[in-house]
Amino acid sequence: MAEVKIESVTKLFGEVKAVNAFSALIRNGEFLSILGPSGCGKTTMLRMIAGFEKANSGEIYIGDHLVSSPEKKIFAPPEKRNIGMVFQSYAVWPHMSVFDNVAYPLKIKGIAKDIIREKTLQALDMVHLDGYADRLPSQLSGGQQQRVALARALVSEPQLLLLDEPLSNLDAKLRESMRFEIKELQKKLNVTVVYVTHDQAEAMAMSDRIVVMHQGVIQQIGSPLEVYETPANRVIADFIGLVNFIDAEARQDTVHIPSLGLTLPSQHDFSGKAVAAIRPEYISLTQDEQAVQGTIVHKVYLGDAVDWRIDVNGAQIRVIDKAAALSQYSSGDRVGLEFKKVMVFPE
Amino acid sequence: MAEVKIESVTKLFGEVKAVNAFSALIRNGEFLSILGPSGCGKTTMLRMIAGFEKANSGEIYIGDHLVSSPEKKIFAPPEKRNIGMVFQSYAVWPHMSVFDNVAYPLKIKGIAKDIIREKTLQALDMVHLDGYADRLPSQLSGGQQQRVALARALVSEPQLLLLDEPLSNLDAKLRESMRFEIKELQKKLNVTVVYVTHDQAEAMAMSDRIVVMHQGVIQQIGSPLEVYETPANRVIADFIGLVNFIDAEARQDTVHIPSLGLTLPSQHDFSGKAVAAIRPEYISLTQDEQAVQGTIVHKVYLGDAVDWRIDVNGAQIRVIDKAAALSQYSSGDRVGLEFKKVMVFPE
Amino acid sequence: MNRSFFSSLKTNLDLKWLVIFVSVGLLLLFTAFPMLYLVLRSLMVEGTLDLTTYWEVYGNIVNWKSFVNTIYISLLVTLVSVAISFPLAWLVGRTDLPGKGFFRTAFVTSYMIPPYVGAIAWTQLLNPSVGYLNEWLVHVFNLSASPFDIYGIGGLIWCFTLFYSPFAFITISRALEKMDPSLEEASRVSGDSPLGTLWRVTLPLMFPSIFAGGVLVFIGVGSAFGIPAIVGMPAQIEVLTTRIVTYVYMGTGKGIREATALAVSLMLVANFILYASTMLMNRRDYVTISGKSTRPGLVELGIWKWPLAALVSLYGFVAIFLPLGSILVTSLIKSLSRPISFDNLTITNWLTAIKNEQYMDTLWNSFISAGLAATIATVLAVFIAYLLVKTRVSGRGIPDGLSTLGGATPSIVIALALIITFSGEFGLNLYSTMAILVVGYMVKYLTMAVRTIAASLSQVHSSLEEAALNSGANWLQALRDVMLPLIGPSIVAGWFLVFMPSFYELTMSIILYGSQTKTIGVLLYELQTYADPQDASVLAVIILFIVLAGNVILRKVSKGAIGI
Amino acid sequence: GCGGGKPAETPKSKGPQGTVMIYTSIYPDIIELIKPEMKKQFPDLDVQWFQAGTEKVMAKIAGEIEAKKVQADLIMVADPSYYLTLKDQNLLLKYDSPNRKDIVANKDTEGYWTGVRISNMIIAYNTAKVSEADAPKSFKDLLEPKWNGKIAMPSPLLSGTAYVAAGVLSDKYGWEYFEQLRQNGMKVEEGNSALQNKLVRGEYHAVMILEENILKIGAKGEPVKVVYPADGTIIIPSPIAILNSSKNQEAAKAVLDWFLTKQGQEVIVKGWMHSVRDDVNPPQGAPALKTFAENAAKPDWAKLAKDNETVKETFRSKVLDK
Ligand SMILES: Nc1ncnc2c1ncn2[C@@H]1O[C@H](COP(=O)(O)OP(=O)(O)OP(=O)(O)O)[C@@H](O)[C@H]1O
Ligand SMILES: Nc1ncnc2c1ncn2[C@@H]1O[C@H](COP(=O)(O)OP(=O)(O)OP(=O)(O)O)[C@@H](O)[C@H]1O
Ligand SMILES: [Mg+2]
Ligand SMILES: [Mg+2]
Repeated sequence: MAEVKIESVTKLFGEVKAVNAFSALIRNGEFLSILGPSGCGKTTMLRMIAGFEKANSGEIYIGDHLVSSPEKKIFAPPEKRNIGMVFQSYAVWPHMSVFDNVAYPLKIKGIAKDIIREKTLQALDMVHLDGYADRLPSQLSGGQQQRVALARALVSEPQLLLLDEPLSNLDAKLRESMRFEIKELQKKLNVTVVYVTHDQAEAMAMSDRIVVMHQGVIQQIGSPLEVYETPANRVIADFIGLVNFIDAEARQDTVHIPSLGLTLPSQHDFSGKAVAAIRPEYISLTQDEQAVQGTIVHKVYLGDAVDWRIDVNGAQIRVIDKAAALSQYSSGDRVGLEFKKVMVFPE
Repeated sequence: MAEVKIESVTKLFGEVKAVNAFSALIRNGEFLSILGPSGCGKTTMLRMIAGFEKANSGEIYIGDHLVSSPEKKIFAPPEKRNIGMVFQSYAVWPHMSVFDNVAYPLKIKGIAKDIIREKTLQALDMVHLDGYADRLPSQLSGGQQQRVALARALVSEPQLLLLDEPLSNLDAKLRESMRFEIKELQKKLNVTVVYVTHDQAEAMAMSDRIVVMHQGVIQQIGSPLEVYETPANRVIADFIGLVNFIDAEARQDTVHIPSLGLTLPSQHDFSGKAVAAIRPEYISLTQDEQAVQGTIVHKVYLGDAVDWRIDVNGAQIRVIDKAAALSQYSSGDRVGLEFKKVMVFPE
Repeated sequence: MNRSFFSSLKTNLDLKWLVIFVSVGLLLLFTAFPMLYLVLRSLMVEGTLDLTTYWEVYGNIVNWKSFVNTIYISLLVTLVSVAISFPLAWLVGRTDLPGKGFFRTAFVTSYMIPPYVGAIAWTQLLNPSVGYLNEWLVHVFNLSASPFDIYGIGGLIWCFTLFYSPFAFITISRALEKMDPSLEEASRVSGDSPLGTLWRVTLPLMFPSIFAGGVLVFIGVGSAFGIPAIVGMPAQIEVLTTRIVTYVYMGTGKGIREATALAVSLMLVANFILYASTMLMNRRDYVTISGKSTRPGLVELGIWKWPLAALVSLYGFVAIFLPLGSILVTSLIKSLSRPISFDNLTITNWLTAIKNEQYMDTLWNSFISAGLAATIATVLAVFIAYLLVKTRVSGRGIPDGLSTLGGATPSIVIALALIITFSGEFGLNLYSTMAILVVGYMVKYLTMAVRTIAASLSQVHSSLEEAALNSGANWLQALRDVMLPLIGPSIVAGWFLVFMPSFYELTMSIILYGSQTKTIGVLLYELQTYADPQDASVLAVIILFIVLAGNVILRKVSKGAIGI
Repeated sequence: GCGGGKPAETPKSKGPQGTVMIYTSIYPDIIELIKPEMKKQFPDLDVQWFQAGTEKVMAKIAGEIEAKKVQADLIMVADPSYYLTLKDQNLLLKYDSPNRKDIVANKDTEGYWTGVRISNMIIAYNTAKVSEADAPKSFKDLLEPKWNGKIAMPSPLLSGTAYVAAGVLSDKYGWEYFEQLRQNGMKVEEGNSALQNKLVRGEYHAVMILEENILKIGAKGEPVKVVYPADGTIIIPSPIAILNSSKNQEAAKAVLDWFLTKQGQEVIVKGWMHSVRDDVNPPQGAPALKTFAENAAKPDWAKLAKDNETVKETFRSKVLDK
């Protein structure tokens, strides 16, 4: 029932085109993430689906219902759309206790008191806030408030969940556990989820598909793997994950990188001046003297990996090597670089 | 000048001990992060340093000044402490334009108009908000508002910076660039920074030292490497980074893990029943038949790595392997596991 | 009234617009229609358009002089009231001032004294020949003459400020208490002192409420008759209302037309001020209640704590306890001609007053009519305010303007308008019923509730309402469960701001009351003017006591949620 | 609608029935005295009262006239000139009551209105502040410098009786009289009652005021005393009249008749006003009307009705303008 069809939706704030001709079909039960830099229009798009912002043009269907169409003068109010939402600003009601905040969607549905109680406590449990039911939001930490917002969105098991950076104030441990809960719930209830996040790893781990936006425009829609491994353009490659860009020349089936003195196999449908894009984890450090040689400039310890900057013939190349996490290389050392994969874009 | 000395500070909210006997010496120019699960007292501690919350006991010095001591009835108000702060709730003033928000600390200092203008625009530039100077906060996205708060804290180049999850609503790309700016500024001005974050990678990458808190109590203070590689206890090992816990037996210089049929070298000062803690990146997958064998249960693609769950004699072991990012293993396959390091804690 | 209003109504004929539409309809029928009809009639003489009334009224230099006086006095009182009320509201609402709760109640107490009773109390205290306070000061400081003379522009402004500044105080303090404290903290950490923060952050953030309170004071002062008659007239100070009443008292149709014509100037000025303040604010955003809760923090006054408490107490003493004391003494005194002394005190005034059954009837009448007026007005105000600040429909400000029209019109003109429109000529005959009193109070005081509620509503972040809609609540439910509780203090304040003046309203009631609907205001006036000023004082003290006690009980029962 | 006379269901009594509405400026406590008497006299008649100051009653009626719906059957307000205006507008019912023959005071020759009570504008002083010898003897005496700042009068703009006083005195002494009063620091207050209270407290030493106010508080023991000015007490015989829109004219006539009887007038006198009949005693503490009637001023009611605006405006500009 909760397939969402968005057709060429545009939203203007005065002169600013916050969302520009956005089209997507979100399938029933799908987990779709919207990724993109700060200010690219993610929240605006979500708010249009929820019915808090009126599009300037384009149509939005939820299930079979046309819920928004400025052209046809149709606009269904938010409360008619049966949506659960977590707001980027939490929107936790300061005058209600944690329990009342979370129980609210159930109360509105007129559910029996004891069931409300049970479901609410269950939802609080799920976000690890058992024991906080009677607190007021002002007596909670930021992350705790965010979890209240999450519990409130989940409690009534809506058909469509819109989550706007719902985990941004949680630590990794908790975030992971929340991710798990959201995924479980989604699978159990077959909910459609539209998820806005700034965390690529999160988007990768959870999504069926990812929409990448940039300045209001969709750049690419695809599975996490597609978006990461075969980004549609340089901008996406740059935004999703880290990448080293190096001037190159596209040849048939190969790409030549003069500064590294290297030719690597590659698939692309053009030739001539190009940019080679190499993700830091596509490179590993080696002591093989045959490999491209560089000097370690900088080394940042990341816990589960080390982030290296290596000078190769004047160009700084960034390498993240998990295998090398424990290695004893240090600044100034000469090391070899082994390139496992490369992406190529027209210049 | 901005050394911060905190001596056994405790803060109660009614019955709740939000911060419990917190002591730390933050050196001049040091970058200290406070890490800990949601609700552990990070914000509260920061607010006590800033002077928005009165400690119940203990002393806080900033430089040579005793700024808070309930016992001696001393309490310096926030405006006397020369601090820059980013609030977890942003606290961007809705009635002022972006420019006015950021310029405010300078105006208060009575700096000349043209210098204010210059410095403010510079700060906005730094947070990538050039061109947004005349907007009102209500016309900004969440991440943009957060950056306004950051610019406002940095603009007057205070001696001490308190940052409460200042980058939580920014995408990875921007966050990294902000981290860089903060670090640069810190080095340039030799500012002391106390940084609250829920992002361990961020804490690792930026900090000179990390304080790990749990339920109001300091668990460990140390360099990122120390905290990650030699966590003081199980709780920290679990909180900082991912970890597989497996029942084991501590012997002299080695630890024996019965379920894996494995004995690994290890340093610890006790013997007997123990828990072995192995981080996912301490394990790599191999086709070596000699290695411990397991079956792949689950595989999550993370972009720059793959997150595996592998069943070894009934125990689920988590492995994150960057080298294997491109590998073709899939669920159901049998693989070998090679253990590179192990931590041991008493049970 | 406005095309886009109707078109948005048509496309979204849902609950929200239906409710708003009905409210605006009621407003049009009961407020706008009588006022506008009266104005229309003032433009017609015997059925044809005739501007001679206006020529005469506005051709008369005297009217211009009183116009200037009115504007001057109203503006001055507004400024002084805001200048006093904002710091008081801040001290009481946002700091650790000792005795806050007490002061909070004390400062609204003067609102519970009918201005005509209060003004008389001040003339008793500060008249130049035998004013109690003057005499005391002469005695203590051995002066050769009375230091103060209440009859003068200074005295007028003094009385006005004391009895009308609670509009500002109530409106501002309600909004201040709900403000997100981290907005202030951000300023402190930027290096600003508490006072600087107050000035540069809190004050501007409170602009909607400050303007709202200011507009209310302005409207109230500009259209008041009691204080100018009691304090201004002996000093030969004429204002618009005294001129208007002079016209009305001619007792002719022409007099009514002239009075209306002159009242139009007040309506215009009030609406202009409203419009100007709205324009000033529209460019900014004043959300101070957001979706991220922060801890309520109080500003610590440090060494200023006690000096400030002393200052505030002094103000409270002078502004509230002196006049109240004067009223109380009057109620207990045997003979007004003799000095206050123990043997000149008696409680017989009280005993006779309490035994008088008529008092109970009128109290009940007033209670019902004022209660109804306040409740209906508050409900309408919620919707009008919502339309004004939370929608983007063009023409959304018109209902607000209409309610201001009523507020700015002197009561006597409203009374006439109601007689003329609701005596059956248009099919609706409310004359001599309690309904016409309720309508009259609503017309006159609706703007109090609209302004107060609109100011608070503009400070609530819309995501809080959205979250409720999103939870499946319809618009009314969202309003009930989220918006209204969040601005609860202002709703209560709005209700109270309508209730109190309606309760002891005089000018309108005395013309509109019927044989069964005598009100407390009328009774007070009778006592004051003929029977016994002492009885009037007794009654005033009783009213005050009932309201205060009711307030305390409500606060206790509702755990502080309801009450003023 | 109160004027409509409904036929009583049990026609055993033959007195007037239905309801009658009286608009009056008579003080409420007198109305309370009248009510039981009326009940005795007209057991089947529902008599309703609307009471307010003269000016307020006038304003209410003006509104009702505009709405073409006058509710009053009878009016009894203080200002006689107002009745001339109403008569001019054709709003009064001509009724030559049989009791009119006993009335000595002012009455309309054609019978549109009839005097029903007599109020007097006099001078009153505070005996605690002023000795009897020092007290003013005439309106003219108020110009003596010793009264500077200690005298007052009600505003003719807002009070009907004060208006009559202003008209009479300006006719008699010219407007210079008021100009001089002003120079002598005379204050103008909203109405008689404000003056009364301030006189009692000693804020004013002597005031122009209605006799009935002073008689009443004097009887309570307050230190005030009436002076019947040598240059003419201003006698104001306030009329009663029936409106021709009355729907129960029979009852209205009966009520009017009753007011003019001795019985009716005795109640009026209890309210500290003088009777319009010869055979009724003066109010307690007051001399008989005739003792000060000879040299009393004789207001020109027609002129007062016609010049209303001019008189008020002149007073305003001479005395109230700053
Ligand atoms: N006013 C209060 N009354 C009672 N408890 C409070 C109050 N304020 C905070 N707390 C509790 O104190 C603890 C510490 O809160 P704090 O805000 O310092 O957490 P935090 O570490 O910043 O968490 P987060 O990462 O979620 O922001 C929390 O458990 C919180 O619920
Ligand atoms: N009311 C408004 N008036 C003008 N511009 C606005 C308004 N609201 C948002 N914008 C602009 O529209 C753009 C999109 O905003 P949106 O909130 O959708 O961004 P976002 O992708 O959610 O960003 P973030 O990750 O920072 O939350 C931003 O550039 C923002 O500045
Ligand atoms: Mg956003
Ligand atoms: Mg926090």
